[in-house]
Amino acid sequence: MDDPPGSAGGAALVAQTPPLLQVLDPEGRLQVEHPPLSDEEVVRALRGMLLSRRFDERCIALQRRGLMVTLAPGIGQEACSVGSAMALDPARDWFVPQYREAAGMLWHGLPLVQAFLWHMGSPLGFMVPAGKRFLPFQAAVAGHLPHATGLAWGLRLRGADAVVLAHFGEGATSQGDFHEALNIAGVVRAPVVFFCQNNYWAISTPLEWQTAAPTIAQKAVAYGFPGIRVDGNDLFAVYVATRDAVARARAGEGPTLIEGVTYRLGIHTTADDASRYEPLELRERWQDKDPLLRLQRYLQRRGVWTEALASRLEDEVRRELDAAWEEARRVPPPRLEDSLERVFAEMTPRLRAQREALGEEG
Amino acid sequence: MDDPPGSAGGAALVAQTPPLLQVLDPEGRLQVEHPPLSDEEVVRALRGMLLSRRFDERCIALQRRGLMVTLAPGIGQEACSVGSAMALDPARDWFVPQYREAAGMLWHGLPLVQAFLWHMGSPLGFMVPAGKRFLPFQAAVAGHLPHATGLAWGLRLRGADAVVLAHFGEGATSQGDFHEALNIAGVVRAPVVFFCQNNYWAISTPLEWQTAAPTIAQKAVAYGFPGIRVDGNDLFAVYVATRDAVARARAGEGPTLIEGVTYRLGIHTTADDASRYEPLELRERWQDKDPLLRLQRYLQRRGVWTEALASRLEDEVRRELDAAWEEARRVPPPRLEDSLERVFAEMTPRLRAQREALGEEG
Amino acid sequence: MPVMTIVEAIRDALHYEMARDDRVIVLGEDVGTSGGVFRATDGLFEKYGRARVVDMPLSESGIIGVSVGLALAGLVPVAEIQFMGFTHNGFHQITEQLARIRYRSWGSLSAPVTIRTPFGGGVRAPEMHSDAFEAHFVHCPGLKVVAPATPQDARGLLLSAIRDPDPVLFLEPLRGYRLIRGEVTTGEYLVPLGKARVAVQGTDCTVVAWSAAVEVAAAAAAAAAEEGISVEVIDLRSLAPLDTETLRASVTKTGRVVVVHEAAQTGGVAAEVIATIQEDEEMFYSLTGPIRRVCGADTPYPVQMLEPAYLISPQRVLRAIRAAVRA
Amino acid sequence: MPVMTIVEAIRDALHYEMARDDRVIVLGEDVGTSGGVFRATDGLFEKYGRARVVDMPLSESGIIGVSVGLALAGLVPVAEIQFMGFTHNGFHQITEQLARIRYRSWGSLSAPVTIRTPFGGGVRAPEMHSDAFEAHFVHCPGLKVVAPATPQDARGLLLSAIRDPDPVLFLEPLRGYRLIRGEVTTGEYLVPLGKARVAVQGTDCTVVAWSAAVEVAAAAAAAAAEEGISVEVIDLRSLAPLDTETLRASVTKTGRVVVVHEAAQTGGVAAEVIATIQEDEEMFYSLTGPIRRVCGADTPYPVQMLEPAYLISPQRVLRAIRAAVRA
Ligand SMILES: Cc1ncc(C[n+]2csc(CCOP(=O)(O)OP(=O)(O)O)c2C)c(N)n1
Ligand SMILES: Cc1ncc(C[n+]2csc(CCOP(=O)(O)OP(=O)(O)O)c2C)c(N)n1
Ligand SMILES: [Mg+2]
Ligand SMILES: [Mg+2]
Repeated sequence: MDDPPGSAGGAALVAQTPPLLQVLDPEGRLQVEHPPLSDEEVVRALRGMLLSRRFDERCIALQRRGLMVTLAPGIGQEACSVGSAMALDPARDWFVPQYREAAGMLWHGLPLVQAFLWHMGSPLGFMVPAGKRFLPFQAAVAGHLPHATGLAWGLRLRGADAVVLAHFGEGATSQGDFHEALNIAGVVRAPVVFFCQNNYWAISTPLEWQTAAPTIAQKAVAYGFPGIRVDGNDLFAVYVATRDAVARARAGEGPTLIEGVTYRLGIHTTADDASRYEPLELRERWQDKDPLLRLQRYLQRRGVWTEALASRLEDEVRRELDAAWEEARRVPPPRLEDSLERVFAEMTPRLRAQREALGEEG
Repeated sequence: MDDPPGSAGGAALVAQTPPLLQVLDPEGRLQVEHPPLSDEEVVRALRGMLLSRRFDERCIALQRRGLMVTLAPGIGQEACSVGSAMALDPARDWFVPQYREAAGMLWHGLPLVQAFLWHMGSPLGFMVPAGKRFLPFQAAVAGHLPHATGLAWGLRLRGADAVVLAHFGEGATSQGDFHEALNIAGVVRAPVVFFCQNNYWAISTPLEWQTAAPTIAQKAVAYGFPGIRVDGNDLFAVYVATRDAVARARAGEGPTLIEGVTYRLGIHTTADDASRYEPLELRERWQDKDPLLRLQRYLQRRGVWTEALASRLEDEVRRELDAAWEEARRVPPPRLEDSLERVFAEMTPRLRAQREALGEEG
Repeated sequence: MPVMTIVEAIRDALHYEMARDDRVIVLGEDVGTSGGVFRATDGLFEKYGRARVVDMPLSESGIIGVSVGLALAGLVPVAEIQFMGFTHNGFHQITEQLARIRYRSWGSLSAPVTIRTPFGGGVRAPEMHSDAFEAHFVHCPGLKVVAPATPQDARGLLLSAIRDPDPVLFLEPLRGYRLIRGEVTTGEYLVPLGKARVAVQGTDCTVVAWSAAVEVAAAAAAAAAEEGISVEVIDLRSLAPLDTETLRASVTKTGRVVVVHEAAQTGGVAAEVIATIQEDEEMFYSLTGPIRRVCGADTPYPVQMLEPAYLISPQRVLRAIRAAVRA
Repeated sequence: MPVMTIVEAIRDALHYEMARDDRVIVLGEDVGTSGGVFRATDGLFEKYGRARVVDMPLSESGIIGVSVGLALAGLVPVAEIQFMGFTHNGFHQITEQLARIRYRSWGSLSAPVTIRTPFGGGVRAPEMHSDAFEAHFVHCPGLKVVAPATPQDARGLLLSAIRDPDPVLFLEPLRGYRLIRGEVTTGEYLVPLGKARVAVQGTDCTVVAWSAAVEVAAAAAAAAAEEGISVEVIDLRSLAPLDTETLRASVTKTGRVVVVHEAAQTGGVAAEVIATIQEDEEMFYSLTGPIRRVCGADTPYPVQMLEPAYLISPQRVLRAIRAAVRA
C-alpha cells in the first residue's frame, strides 16, 4: 500500500512559540518610544523592589541565626511581583500569592510587620486584616489557583468590578489544580489574571523536566484564552502585560495567562543548597539581568538615578525594615489554645475539652 | 499617558483551531485519491463496528429486562474505537480504555464473553487474560491516563517497542489527571497515543461548558507534542491519524493527542435520560453521520456492498453474540469470599478472619 | 406534613434555601439542565439560570477549590460531587484548603461551603460509584460531616449545613434517595448539626448507625424484639462532631454496643465511635463486653454481582446483638 | 554494624535494592540531581542516571498514577512524595487506582509500588509540610502502611516494602531523619511487614506508638520507671495490617493501654488500635480501665511558633500512663 494521502501530518497542530515581550533591555534601554510609567512611578516601583530585596536578605540572615523559619526569597523576581501588583487597584482588586511574592504582597498592602511574623513562623503572618484584598501565602503548590478562579468569578457574580491576580511558578503548571483552575476560569470567563513566574527551577527541577512545552504562555491555548510571554525581569513589560490583562478581565473578556520569564537568583528556600544542581554559568548569566539593576540603568540613562537617590532609598528602606522588625518582635506570640478556637466559628465539645486539657497541662 | 507601545496585545498567543482531517465524507465519498485500507480491511472493520453496535443494542435490551447493570453504550462512536484499535499491533501494543470502548477492546482481543460478564456486573469482566494487552475498563474519568503514560514509558524502559493507546471523552480533559498524564508523557516522551472521543456531551454537559477551547486537539500545545483533529465518524481519518501517531511513538518521537470529533447517538448510560437536555435537531443532524452508514455508503460506491454481504455480516454477528451470551450466562458467579482473596497477593490476618466469618454466615 | 423520599427532601431544602438567600449558588457536574443525575437539583436551573445553578466542567478538585473562592467572595456555595468516590479527586482541596482556611488565616477568613454527595451501595451502581469513605473526612480537622438517615433529617440538616459558617460534607444515602420515605416538616425547620437521634428506644443493647444503615439497624432491632431483646438504635446524624452525650445516655443504660457501617471495617468510623465510648469512664465501666463492629469487609466496594453478599444484612447485625447480649 | 541515621538507612536500602534488582526505578520531585530534599536518594542519580532515577514534574497524582503504569510494565517503582500532606493531591490515584488494581482486575494485575514519604512535625517545616495523615491510608483496602521508628527497621522494612507484591505506603519520620540514629544490619536483612516490635519491655502498662512517637513513648517509659511504673512500649511498625498478636501478648499482661500519635485525635489510627484491642475478648476482659489516647488536638498541624506546644511530650504520655495505672 502506498503512502495514503490525507496523512495526519497535515492536520497536526504545531505548537507556536509566543514572542517575548520586552520593553526595557537588560542595559536599561527602552525598546519603545514612550515609557509606560513616569519616572516618579518607576522610582516608587524600584523602591518597592528594593524593600523586598532587603527584606529577603535580612530574613535570610535572621534565619541563619535561628530567628526565622524556612523561607523562600523572591530575589531576582521582584519585577514580576511588583510590576504585576502595580497593575491592580488595591481598593477593589485581589492579590492571590503562592509563597515567593512578598514583594507584590507588600505593594498590595500586606503590612511589613506581618511579613516578618510570617517568616517568624507566627500564625499571625497568615491573617488577612479587615479591608485588605489578598489571600494568605500558599504552601501547597497550585492549591490557590482554583480559589483565585472562584474568587474572581464570585466577585463578578456579586456585582463587583474586581479583578484577581494569582501568582505561581512554572512548576505549579504541572499540577492538576493549575489545569482545572484555568479551564474553569475560561468557561465562566472569570476576571482573573494568572501570572506564572517562570524562574526556570522548581527546587532542583529544571524547566525541561517540568514540561515539554517550550513556553508556559502557550498552555493558555488549552483554555481558550490568551497567553502572553514577557521578560519577567523587565518591570515595564510585566506592568504593561498585566495592565492589559486586568483591563480585559475588568471588561468581561475573561482570563489571561502571563508568563514572566525570570530566574531565581539564589536558593529555593533557606533549606535548599542550589550548588548541588545549579550550573554556575547559568546563575552568572542571569545575575546581570537583575531587575533592580535594569531599572537603575534605565533611570541612569534618563538622568534620574543619582548617588543621593540611591542612598535615600536604601536609608528609607532600612528604617522601614528596622521599625517593622522591632514591632514584630514585640508582638506577643499566640498560644496553642488560641488556635483551637480558630478551627470552627464555634468550638466543638471535643475541641473545648482539648483546650481545657491544654490549659491544665500549661 | 498615551497608549504605550509594546502593548501586550501584540505578544498574545492566539489559539489556532487545528483543521479537521476527513478522508471519507458523510456520503461515503473519498476525499483523497487512494483509500488507506483495502476493501477487505474495510469490510472487516465494518464487521467489528457492527458487532459492537449489536452488542450494545442487545445489552441495553437486556438491561431493560433487569439482566444487566448500568452500562455506557458506544453507539455512534464505533469508528473512533475500531479505527484507532486497527492501528495497533495486538501482539505488542496496549489498549487502555475508559468505559465506552467495547468496540475497540473487542477488536484488540477482549473476549466477547467477558464483555457480557462486565455488563452483567461480574468481577470477571475486569480480568485481563494472560497474554492480552489491555487494562480493565475504567470507571473513574481520566483515572487511567497516568497509567497509560507509565505503561508506555515503562515498556520502553524495559526495551519493548510497544505503543499504548488510551481512550477517553472530552469531559475527561477537564480532569487534573488528564493534564498530569499528558504533561509527564511529553517530558519522558512516552510512546503513547491519547485518543479523545469528543462526543460533545459529558452526561448532560455540553462541550461549551466543559472548556472554552474551541477544540480538544489544541490542548496538546500545552504539552509540547502534536494535537490532531479528525472526523471521528470517519474510520479512515481515525485510522490514518492513529497509524501515524503510533508510528511516531514507536520511532521514539513521543506522544500524540488525537481528537475524534464524534457524537453519542443515544444515552450516556442506561441510567440516563438524554431527552432532558439533548436538543432533538442535534441528534438528528448526527444520525445521518452514523459511522456505519458512512462505511456502507463507501462500500456501495465501490460496488462491494450488497444485500448478501449485509445479511451475512448481520448473521455472523448475531450468531457470535448468541453464543457468547449463552456462555456468559453459564459462567458460575464468583462468591464474595473469593474477592477477599484478591485484595493482596496474600490475605492479611483480618481478611482471613473476615473470610471465615462470611463462610460461617453463608 | 408531606411525605417525601430523601431526594425529594433534599431538593425541597435546596429550593427553599435558594429562595431565601440569594447568596446560595449550586454548582457541580450535571446539576443544571439535567437537574442532577439523581434529580436532587431538579427545577433549580429553570428558576435561577446559570448565574446560580452551574453545570461545571468534569473537575472535582476544581469544583471544590472554586467553591472556596466563591465563598471568599461572599457567596454560599453548595457543591455537588456526583459520587462520594470522586471526592477523592479533590481530597487535597478539601483537607488542606477548604477545611483549613479559617484556621490558617487565624480566623480572618471562612468558607461556608457545603459539599453534597451520595454514598454507599445497594443500587447496583458501577465500580467506584458506591464508595463509602466517611472515615477519611471525619479525620479532617475543620470539616463537619453529616449523614442523615431520614427525609426529615435530610432536609433539616441540609438547611443547617448550608447556613453553617464552616464547611460541611453532607453525605446522602444513595440507596435511600428513592427508597426511604417519610414525613417532612417543610418551611423553616432545621435540625442542628452535632446532635444524634434515638431512632429506636430500647434497654438491652445500643446499636449505633447512620445514613442507610439506620434502617438495617432498625430491622435488626425489630427482629431482636421478637427474641425478647430490647435494642436502642442511635442514628448519629453527625459524624463530626460526634454527639457523645446521646451515646452516653444510651450506653450507660444498655452496657452493650454494636456499631454498624457499610464501609470497610479497618479504620472506619466505627473505630472512632468505639474509642469515644470506651475512653469515657462512665461508659467504659458500664460495658459488659466488647463493643462489636458490623462493617464491610476490608476490600473495595465490589461490583454488582457481589453486592448483595457485601451489603450488611439485618441478620448480621442481629447476630452481633445476640453475641453482645450473651456476653 | 554501622550506626546510621534514619535517612542514611533509607538511602542504604535504596542503593542496595537498586543494585540487586534492575527493575527498581526511583521517581519523584527532586530525587535526582539534588538527591532528594532530605538526601534520601543521594548518589542514585550519579550511579544510574535518568533511566532509573527520575526527577518528575510537580505532579503527585501523576507520579503515583504513572507508577501504576510502570509497575504494569514490569518495573518496580519506588515513588517519593516530598511531604505526606501532598499525597492528598494524588489520593484518588492511591485509593481508587493503585490500591485496587489487583482487586478490580480480579487478581490478574498487580502494582508493586512503594510510595515513600516523610511525615510528622518537629523540624519547623512550613505549613502543610508536617501533616500526619496515616489514618487516611489505613482505611484504604489494598494498601499496606508501614512506619518505622528506627534506622534498622527503616532499612529492613523498606526492603520488604519494595519487594512486596502489593503497594506499600512507607512513612518516614521527618524529625527522625537526622535525629534518630542506631545500629543497622546491612546486606540482605529484611524486617517483615505486619509485625510489631516490643521496643521497651514492661508489665504495668502498654504504650502503643509508631514512627517518631516511639522515642517519646520510650522517654515516658523511662520517666515512669523512676516512679516505679513498668511500661511496655509497642512499636507497631506496620499500621496496615496491624499485628494483633503482639498487642494481645502485651495487653493481656498489663491490662492498661495508652496509644500515642501526633495526628489529630478524632478518627486517627489510635481509634483503630483501640477498636482492635477491645473487640478481642481476651484483651477486653483484661482491661482494667479505658484505653487512653495521647494525640494531637483536632486542628491542622500548626505553623512553627505553635509547634513546640502541639507536639506530644513525654510528660503528656506519662500523665496518661499514671492515669491508666491508677484506674
Ligand atoms: C503540591 C505540592 N507539592 C510539592 C511541594 C514541595 N515544593 C515546594 S516548592 C516546590 C517547587 C515549586 O516550583 P515552582 O512552582 O516553579 O515555584 P518556585 O519555587 O520556583 O517559585 C515544591 C516541589 C509543595 N509545596 N506542594
Ligand atoms: C472522576 C469522575 N468524576 C465523575 C464521574 C461521573 N461521570 C461518569 S461519566 C461522566 C461524563 C464523562 O464524559 P466524557 O469524558 O465526555 O465521556 P463520555 O461519557 O462522553 O464518553 C461523569 C461526570 C466519574 N465517573 N469519574
Ligand atoms: Mg520555579
Ligand atoms: Mg463526552
